[in-house]
Amino acid sequence: MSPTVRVKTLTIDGQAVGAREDQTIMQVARENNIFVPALCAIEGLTPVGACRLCIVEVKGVNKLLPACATRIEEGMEVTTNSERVANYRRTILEMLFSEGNHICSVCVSNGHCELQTLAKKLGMTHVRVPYRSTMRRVDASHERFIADPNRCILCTRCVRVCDEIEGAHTWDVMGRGINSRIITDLSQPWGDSDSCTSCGKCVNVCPTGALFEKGKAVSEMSKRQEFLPYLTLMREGKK
Amino acid sequence: MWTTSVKVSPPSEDKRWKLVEATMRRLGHEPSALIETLHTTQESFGYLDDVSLRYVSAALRVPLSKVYGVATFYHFFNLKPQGNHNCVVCMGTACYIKGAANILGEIEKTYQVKAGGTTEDNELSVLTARCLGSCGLAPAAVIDGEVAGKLSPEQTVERLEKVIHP
Amino acid sequence: MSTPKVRVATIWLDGCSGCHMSLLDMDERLIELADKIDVVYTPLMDVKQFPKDVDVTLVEGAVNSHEDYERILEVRKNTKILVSLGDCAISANVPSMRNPFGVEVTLKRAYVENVTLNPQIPSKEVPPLMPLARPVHAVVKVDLFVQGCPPSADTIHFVIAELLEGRTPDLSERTRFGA
Amino acid sequence: MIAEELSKTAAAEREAQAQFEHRINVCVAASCLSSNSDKIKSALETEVKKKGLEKSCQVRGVGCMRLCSRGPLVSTETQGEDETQPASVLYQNVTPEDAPALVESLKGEPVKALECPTDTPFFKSQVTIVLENSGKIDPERIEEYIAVEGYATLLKALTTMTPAEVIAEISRSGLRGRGGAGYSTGLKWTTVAKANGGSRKYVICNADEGDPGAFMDRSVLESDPHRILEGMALAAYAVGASHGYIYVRAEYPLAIKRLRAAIRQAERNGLLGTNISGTTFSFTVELRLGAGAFVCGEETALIASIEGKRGQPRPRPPYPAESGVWGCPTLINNVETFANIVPIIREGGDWFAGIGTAKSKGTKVFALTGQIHNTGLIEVPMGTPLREIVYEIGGGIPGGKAFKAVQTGGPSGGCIPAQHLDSPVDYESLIQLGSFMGSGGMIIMDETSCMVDVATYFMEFCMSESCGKCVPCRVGTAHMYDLLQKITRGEATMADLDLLLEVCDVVKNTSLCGLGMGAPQPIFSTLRYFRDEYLAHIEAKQCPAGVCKIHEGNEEVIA
Repeated sequence: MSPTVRVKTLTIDGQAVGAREDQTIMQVARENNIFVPALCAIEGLTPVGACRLCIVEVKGVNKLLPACATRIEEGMEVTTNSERVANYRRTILEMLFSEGNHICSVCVSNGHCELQTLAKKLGMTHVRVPYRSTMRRVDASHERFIADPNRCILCTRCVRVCDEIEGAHTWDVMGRGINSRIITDLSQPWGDSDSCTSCGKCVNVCPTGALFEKGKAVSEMSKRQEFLPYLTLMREGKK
Repeated sequence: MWTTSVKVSPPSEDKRWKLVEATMRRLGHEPSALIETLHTTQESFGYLDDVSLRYVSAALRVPLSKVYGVATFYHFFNLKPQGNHNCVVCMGTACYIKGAANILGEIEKTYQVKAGGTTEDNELSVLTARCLGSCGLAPAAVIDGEVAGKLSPEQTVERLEKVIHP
Repeated sequence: MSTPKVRVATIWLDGCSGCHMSLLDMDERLIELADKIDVVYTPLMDVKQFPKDVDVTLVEGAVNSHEDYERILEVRKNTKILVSLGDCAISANVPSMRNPFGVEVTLKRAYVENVTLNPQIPSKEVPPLMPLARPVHAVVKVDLFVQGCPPSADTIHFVIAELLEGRTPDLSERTRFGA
Repeated sequence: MIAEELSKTAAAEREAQAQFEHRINVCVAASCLSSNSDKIKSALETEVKKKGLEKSCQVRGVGCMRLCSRGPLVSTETQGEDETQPASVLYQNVTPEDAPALVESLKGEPVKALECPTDTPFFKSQVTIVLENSGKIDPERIEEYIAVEGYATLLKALTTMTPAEVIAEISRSGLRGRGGAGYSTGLKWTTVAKANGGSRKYVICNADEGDPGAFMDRSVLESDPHRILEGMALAAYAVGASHGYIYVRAEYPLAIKRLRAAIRQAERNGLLGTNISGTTFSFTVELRLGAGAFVCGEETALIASIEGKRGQPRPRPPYPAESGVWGCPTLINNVETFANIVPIIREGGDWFAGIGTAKSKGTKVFALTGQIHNTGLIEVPMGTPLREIVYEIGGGIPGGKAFKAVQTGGPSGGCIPAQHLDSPVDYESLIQLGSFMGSGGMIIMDETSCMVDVATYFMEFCMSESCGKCVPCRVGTAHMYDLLQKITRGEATMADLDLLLEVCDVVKNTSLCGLGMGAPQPIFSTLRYFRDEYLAHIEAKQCPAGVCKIHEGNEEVIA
């Protein structure tokens, strides 16, 4: 931290908190044990504000702001859990469930999945919008890992960790809109990728069972994400 | 740290690569030149194949997946060769409310091809445009580069027949 | 005379019967419940016609075939509180895994490609499939959703007990998809 | 080029033009060009040569003459004291075969059969500021632009005004962004001017006009490209930028060609480049081609695209004014906004503020299309009632059909029904009516349009243009489209309509950028004014306009 960074005060859900001026609402909320849901944001990677689950209300601002990508300001009054926002978050989760083919009961990540956990935590009991039932091919060409795009929620954590931490940029997103999907290199089988270092970081930051290790059966795939904060500090030359 | 400036050679002797190289040179071989380079490549070769994408990726030092992501994000870029003839149906609002959907439907039915695709015999590529700016001629289509206006579905197919089976 | 018992039914659409097994796992608690409820229809007993004026129906399974579809319409008509029991009823779960492939491919895989003896797609007795396997609430209105694959016996017991008390069970801490 | 040289060039060009007794102007903007106006031009040139009139009659291409539905348009101008000749005659629906008759008419009576009256409301009710040179000058020759005082305003500002004075004039004018939401241009410039960008700031012209049914920016670029360059240079001087980009759609090849030529000409004449007019001000402009992504009209997506990336927006703040292209402070305005800059600096902010309404100043260019007699480009003062635009300027609905709605604001806009035709066209009024100014598409619909079908059309657009980054827009637009299709097929229930509205609410309030936030707008506005049409599809299983193909559904939710 540079010595010129100043401290600002704000309230989150009525609680007065102090924070460094360069922090985001999400960082400050988490430091103060205030839960803000998120699927694309993860400590150590650049926030993109894509999943919209971390939207919060800020007094005096008429649109909802993503906590992951919004810097705090002096005197900000943040509400993280209004009824309105809770309803929006549930519908967004329903959209995610409807977009892919998420069959928790047969998933390697059952019980360790961030999407599943949030659905429970935010009270999403069922999906009201029609399931889209799209056909997506599983890629099992890599010697150690499998990519099942049916379970991908396009959070782009894999893309960012591969680019920002590993420096390989094997992953990216192709297409756009409802036809977007994650790819390796020129949309070729993962196992044929020249750039992939098989480091496995993408697998471990993936919030669902979209990327997993070979040989894992239902419920066996839990992810290890502890490495990320340390590597981030290394990258920034702070360790 | 230093960056080496190893020159990446074009994939073949084809003279059209000179045009692609010129665009990259004009923009200093910066990664940001990607879209402009893809434009020149498509203009020169008609579409973007894996060979071109790999070359552009290497020459501009942009990761392969990023090149592919960009090439598939923008609908202007084709990753497949186009048919011998093409028909662009304008789907701008003015054309739409004057029946552009019926024109497209008739073409799709007659030639068994979906918008964005090419017929099996490679004779016709059917495309849609957001607006040709020929709203005064609505509904309009461009057949092999010639704008045709105030079309009916039947007339459109007639015109296409004249081009495909002269 | 005691107060009339609550009329409860269970039906089994396209599911693995796991939810019904879980129901039976309530063991001796079933006996206690028998004082308060009348089980008027269930695949576990021999009743042909779904009765009228059912208070609570627990549905296991997705709406997959035309028969499922006709049955759930009938059930809804005659039920006050309709409960989607388990992930198949709620999300179409495993039965929905055939959706991306379409009916034809699915039947071919099941009855032709994976069969060595007299492979053929049945035209009688097996109810025809609908284009998509769907959750129950995509077809009729559902009043309560009990997640789980299957929901545990405790969860099911809790649901019934709460309903008997006239309360809407709060399941947020008790179960989830895939539980 | 310094001011003195500029006036010399202007005088020389005017003198050269005065040598010709007659001028024949052929519209070579996109719409007329697509009806072969280039062939008309060469036919006229051949005819003039054949008659040996090269010395007295000039044939030239000019920009858009606005009444596109009567195109190709040709005008003749005659100088001199001959009172029997009208000074200028406009001809409509001209073909190359008409060339001999037109050339012949220069010496006698106008060709009655082709004459297009110009004393009609279409021309008389318009006020041209943005389009003042459109259809009057050859867009491919900088000399013609200079002859109508082009670049004189820039040189005057560089030598007699401070950057702060330029911004003050823009602020005083009350000009608001013409690309959509109508943010104050003066305020935007002030923010960029104040931003601490070291030595690097950028000015970007957003020419990624993508609304289906809108072609105003295209016409301006094709008809008067130097106007945009001069406006950008004034902006760059005002905010302290030295580099500019024009982000233009690759689908506009003619506009690109003319912009490229204009930049080259301006550079050659020292009107762009280093030390313009001998001052310390330097400004270069580069073109960047869009590649068919509507979302790139959004500022942060446009910046990503200029940087060679997928055109996906990012959360704001920080706004481009603080951190834009390459992380530098960046001013982004659209084509029409830049086209207003020169007249404001030339005539003064107060003059501009005298036109329009209290909150919406100046004029607005619209692309008037659809079921209307006079299709084309119109420029009217802000506050002009819709009725005047539809029935006087537009000439009403053809075929004795009844007016149903006017659509403005593109895919984020709405449909305004007959009962609101007396509303003035300005930013606030349109929003109040559930629509949006947008970039200026104005599509007239009659009784043959089904409003549910129209909403479905726009939703298909939003779905396929969604960048896919944020969940509500990526998935929500697909669900909205599916639900609308279900309605148009006659398979929906009232529960589907409720679900549709709920999805709309989430997409509007939680999407990352304006594309998603605005996507439900066509549904909201058509439901507000044409709810009966939705109900007819859902309950009676009928499409009142007879557009939708109703399938008898046999499955219903029993709720």
